[in-house]
Amino acid sequence: MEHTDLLFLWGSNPRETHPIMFHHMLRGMRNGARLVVVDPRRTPTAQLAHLHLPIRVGGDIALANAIARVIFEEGLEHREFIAHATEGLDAYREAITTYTPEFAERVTGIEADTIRRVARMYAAAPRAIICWTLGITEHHNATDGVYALCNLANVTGHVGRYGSGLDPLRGQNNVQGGGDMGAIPNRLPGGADVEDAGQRAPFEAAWGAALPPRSGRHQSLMFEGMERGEIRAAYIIGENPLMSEANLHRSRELLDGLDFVVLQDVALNQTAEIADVVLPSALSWCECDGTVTNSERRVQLMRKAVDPPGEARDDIAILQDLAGRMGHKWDYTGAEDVWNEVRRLSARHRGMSYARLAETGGLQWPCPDPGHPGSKFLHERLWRRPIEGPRAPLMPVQWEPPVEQPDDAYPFLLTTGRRLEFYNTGTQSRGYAAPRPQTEYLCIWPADARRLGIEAGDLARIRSRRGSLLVPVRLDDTLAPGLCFMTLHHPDTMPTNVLTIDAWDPKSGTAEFKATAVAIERVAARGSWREELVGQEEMSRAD
Amino acid sequence: MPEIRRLLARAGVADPESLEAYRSLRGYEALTRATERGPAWVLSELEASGLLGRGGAAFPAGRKWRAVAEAGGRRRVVCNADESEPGTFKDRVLMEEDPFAVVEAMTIAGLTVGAEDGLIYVRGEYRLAATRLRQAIDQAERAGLLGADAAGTGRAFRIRVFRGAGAYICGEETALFNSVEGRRGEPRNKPPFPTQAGLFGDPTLVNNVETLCNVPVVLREGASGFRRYGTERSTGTKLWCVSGHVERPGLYEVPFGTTLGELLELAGGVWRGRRLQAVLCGGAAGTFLGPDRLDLPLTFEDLRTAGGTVGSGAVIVLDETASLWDVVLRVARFFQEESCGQCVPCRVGTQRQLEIVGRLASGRARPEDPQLLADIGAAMTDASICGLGQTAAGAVLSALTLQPLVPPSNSRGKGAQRAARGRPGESV
Amino acid sequence: MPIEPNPPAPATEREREAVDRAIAGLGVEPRRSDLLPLLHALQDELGWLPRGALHHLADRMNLPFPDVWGVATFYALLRLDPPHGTILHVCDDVPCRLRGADTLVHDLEARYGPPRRFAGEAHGAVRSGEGGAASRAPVDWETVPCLGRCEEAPVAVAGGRELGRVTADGIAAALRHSGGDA
Amino acid sequence: MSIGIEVDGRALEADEGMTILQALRRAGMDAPTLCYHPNLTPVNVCRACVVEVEGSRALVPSCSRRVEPGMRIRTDTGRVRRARKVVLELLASSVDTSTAPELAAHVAAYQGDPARFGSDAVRVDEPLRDDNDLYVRDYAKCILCYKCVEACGEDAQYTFALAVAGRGFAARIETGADAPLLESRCVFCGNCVAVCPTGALMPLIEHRMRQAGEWDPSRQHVAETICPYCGVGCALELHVQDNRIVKVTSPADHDVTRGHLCVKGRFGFTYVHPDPPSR
Repeated sequence: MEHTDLLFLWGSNPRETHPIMFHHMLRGMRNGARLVVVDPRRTPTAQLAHLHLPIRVGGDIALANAIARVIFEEGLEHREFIAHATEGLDAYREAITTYTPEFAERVTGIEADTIRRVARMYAAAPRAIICWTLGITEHHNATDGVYALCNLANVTGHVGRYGSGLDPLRGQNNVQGGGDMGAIPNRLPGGADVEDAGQRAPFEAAWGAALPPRSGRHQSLMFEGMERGEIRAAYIIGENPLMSEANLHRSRELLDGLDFVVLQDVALNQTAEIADVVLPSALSWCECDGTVTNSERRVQLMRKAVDPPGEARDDIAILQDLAGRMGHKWDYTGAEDVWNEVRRLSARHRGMSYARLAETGGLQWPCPDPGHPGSKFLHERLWRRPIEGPRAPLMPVQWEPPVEQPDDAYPFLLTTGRRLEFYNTGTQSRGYAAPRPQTEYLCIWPADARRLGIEAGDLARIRSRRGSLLVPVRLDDTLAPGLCFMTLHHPDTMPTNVLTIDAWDPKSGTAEFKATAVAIERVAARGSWREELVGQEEMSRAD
Repeated sequence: MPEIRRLLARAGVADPESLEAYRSLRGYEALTRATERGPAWVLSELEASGLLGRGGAAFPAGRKWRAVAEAGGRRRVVCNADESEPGTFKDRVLMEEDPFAVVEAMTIAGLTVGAEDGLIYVRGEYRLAATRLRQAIDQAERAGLLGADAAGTGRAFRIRVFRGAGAYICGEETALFNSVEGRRGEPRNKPPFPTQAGLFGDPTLVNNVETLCNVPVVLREGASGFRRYGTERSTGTKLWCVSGHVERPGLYEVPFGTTLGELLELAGGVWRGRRLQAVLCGGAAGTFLGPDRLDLPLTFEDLRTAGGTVGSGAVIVLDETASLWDVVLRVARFFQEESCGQCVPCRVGTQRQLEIVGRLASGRARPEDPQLLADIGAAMTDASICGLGQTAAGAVLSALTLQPLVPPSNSRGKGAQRAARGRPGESV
Repeated sequence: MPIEPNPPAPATEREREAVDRAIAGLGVEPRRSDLLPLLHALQDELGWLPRGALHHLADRMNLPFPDVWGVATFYALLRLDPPHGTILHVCDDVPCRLRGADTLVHDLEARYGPPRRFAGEAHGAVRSGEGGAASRAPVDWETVPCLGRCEEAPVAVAGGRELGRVTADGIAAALRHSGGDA
Repeated sequence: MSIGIEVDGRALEADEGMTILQALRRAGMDAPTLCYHPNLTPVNVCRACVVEVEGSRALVPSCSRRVEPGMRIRTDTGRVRRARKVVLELLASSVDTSTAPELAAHVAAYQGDPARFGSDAVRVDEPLRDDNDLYVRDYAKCILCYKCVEACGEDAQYTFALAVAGRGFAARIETGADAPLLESRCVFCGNCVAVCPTGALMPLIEHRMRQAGEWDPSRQHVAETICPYCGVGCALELHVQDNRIVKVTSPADHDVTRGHLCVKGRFGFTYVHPDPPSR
């Protein structure tokens, strides 16, 4: 980040959501890097950008494909890298032919000449990094969006070299680590493929058990499974799905309908209300030992600082006891013991002893042996001659609009995101004296508000095809006409997800939180309504 | 030694708002010669002239010009007209009475060092000077002496006037840069020096008004002609601003080497037939000289040897009835008020110095006070970022070496205490 | 309902226009180096620098308000509260003192109350008259460092007019001339 | 590239681009610093670290001056000692140093006597600004080292909520027109608090505990862990007293944070100890 020439942030607002990562970007800018931000909102990040592309929600693939088309049209592609390290060029070029900058302008609202300019900036930069966050991944075609960005890096050779690359900024302190440890449906710890018998074998040997040979379900598929009655029970650890899933009414119905729900969490969140059993767990970051892995694949130690309250226990201890009740004698002596098993089974983690992690302040995988310094970046292999391993595929992807588009009945588009002071459904951030009030509000474009006769501080009703909320209004000129914004941070008073759509990406399972068609109307003038009115409103389903 | 009106040749004689009047009195001769003979000639004449900067630091002008001329990239020329040293008014007179001379000298500077942008930073209080300069610039532009093709050289040079807003510190060149750049007028660290990285980070030639006004003289008279006046190391003439207890306060131009006594005679001597108590030479940043110094030749070298400084050319005369410590107190208050507050020795040192001088002036001195002043003075002189802090103790410490003719007394206590207070609303 | 941020001192229409006009006068997008000239222009038009105008100026220049404020409080000639009468600057620096400025200041205090002090010196950040008399007096006066006219000491600037070899009576006359009812 | 310099008569090797201070510290020598911070651009305003450099008229700040080949430096002359001592005395005579152990230690090391300027020496007289729920500003303790301005501005946050206003002895750190923090641009990252060397900026919890006489570093231990919020992986130091987290900092030498945090990382921990103490 600090030694690059172009920072290309796509659907990402790190100044609010990853502030310390943004420090590194700022340092890069001080060192001369340009900042280009693609975001429908003029976010605090976009306000510092050299160039802000206020894209229409969901136009990302069209924009990326158009940029690629300009790159080829003007001969700016990295021919040598493409020939050496990628495959699928012809199909890809074929797929992007219709994405003229003018077409993309109609889709994205960004001027064709600006698209050309960005294409030239990106292709010409000696080093360039694309970062993305939920602006890409919370769409029904999230994976295609990611492919579209990867394609840009691959046709320009901006990958596999120091100061260049692709970086999904992780939203939680252990999203990366959870995946690395096998907490995704198709992987085992260290990235081993569940469906590959050869890769499965060492795990089966170590654990003395046969492992299911098929990928499991991701969360969206689980809910589908509940809908079809295939899933009758849920064991939920450290999640608040009742509030965090899109289309809250549906998720509540499905979770409510289960035979048995266990919640293991540090707090009595909203999901606890429908759980049959709640197992209080200790806070992993200050009441237990353990590791997390951050966005840059850095494995870091967390250490116990205080004793957990009451009956709260370390997750490891809870799970181990549970295994014992099920007749399995697990005898891990603690987090380090578990970690050493990870090191035995995962080559990329093998060199990371607790002692080294403590001494270095964290190591980035792959780190295959105790002398290895860790890896600052990936995919260097693509530049080796001959290339090591498979080529990088260029993936033809097509733009599709978000599932819901504004129409006469629901003329606005609601997009959701985070605010600096708060975090997700508020389990952690609810309790502190945040400088902004712990309440949710609806941000809308000032001219839209005027047209609706709404002023700042008025109470409005916001409705989607799935639910309705009464919410105070704030005017926000960082939005765009027709666009409004809310967060999920205060679900106890404002369950925003009653509105959102549960359309989801078949490849990743992530729902389209970024685009919900809504209707807005004024309910009461500033000062004339009471706090108790705010929140969810029972409504007869509109359709 | 008589008055020599070389820098003041046109002051009070020619219409300062008329380019024609300026030209009729040898105006723009120097620029013509400079454009005919080229930058190399200008630089060598300037170096041969031995002209030293008149802003206080006495740096060789030719060396500064050459450093900027040889620097790469975009270069700038700045005229430091933020004259704010107490007792100093020479630059104001030059700008008000002979503004074209400043413009001509700037133009020569720009064309010689290869700058396209000139800026005159005029003290905020000097409204008339700023107006006259703007008029002169306008006329010079219309006459083709400034602009895209300055003086027919095919090279661009423009000048703009920038008004200060009441801060002595902005006479410090790097503080001046910050002020122009829209920041607080806090000095920068040196190095880098302005000739390397000055205004907007570009190599910048900064000269005081009087220094610049000497340049046309050097080029008109030639280096040797210029050196006709002055001493070997202090060449040319000097403007002295004589004020205080003399019969005829005013601006006097004399050759370097004129003695202090001769200068005072030119100003009619100590007024009302009184005896001389002391002279504050060089302004608030200068030093006190006692009546035993009347034979001192006023040159850079002699003043330095005597522990003094040419400074800004201010000569403030105190007769036998003046309260020396009242004057010192005002000097101490001046520095306390004008410290930018950036570095500790100056920010706190000027405050403590004021408090202690306040005690001395009101007859409440404590035995340790002289030592405290010496310690604070040493810390300010050695450890301050810029010239303000480095000179803020000079006058005070030199006053300690004099024998005041009027003893400090409590009768002045009230005024002195008020003057020493420094800030309103203090809880002490 | 506390969700609206407290708006900073809003600019009046007149202040807003003054800022916009000053910026338009530049003929180009303002840069940081235009800050001091713009502050001068604003003060020339408004007589002082109201908070709202500074906020609006900061917004128009895309500068953080604290930076603009930091600059405005640095310079003695910039005023951060409204003058309550004709502005009078009296030099009490060394050359003028030697020529009677101390007596002059004493006389003026008797007539107009104590002088006010420059904002940069005051911890309270705002220039303030020290006594009730000062806030009621038709003359808003302060002592200032050397004005660079020492050959005519003592000197003062009353309502923009420079006065040399001045007395309290002379100042009163000049103030009457410039509209100050002294 | 290596550069030869001489310090107190001793030949030293320094790297090109290094400051004198860095060269000194690498050689096991030191100079007192207050405004210097390894992760901020040196502003060299406290002048406590000055040294003598041959050829320089005035003393030079070692924290910002870069080494040059053949540079001859003296760190222990009478001039250097006197300047440092007086500078430290001046500072200590002007502010409340009760929560500034670094400054107090330097003053003691130089046998400084801040009281010698007299009991009438004016001190910075500012009321405590206790205007929000996260941190207090006690400018009577402020030595104007500019670190908070730098951390808030170009050296880390780019928030620019703070600047210096006024000048001279009355210069002060300000939000602009002395606006309360909640009306300022502040985003409450507390990075200013983290770099403040005198406790002029202090988390509210620590301030309240000190007021109540409950703050007791001897009963505290520090546990290093990782922030529980976003995926950046910020290193945290949890300061724990009586089984409660009482303060969060981040190590200045950690690659990820360089000592900086955001509002959640620095202040968003109180849910760990909800009052009453049951979840």
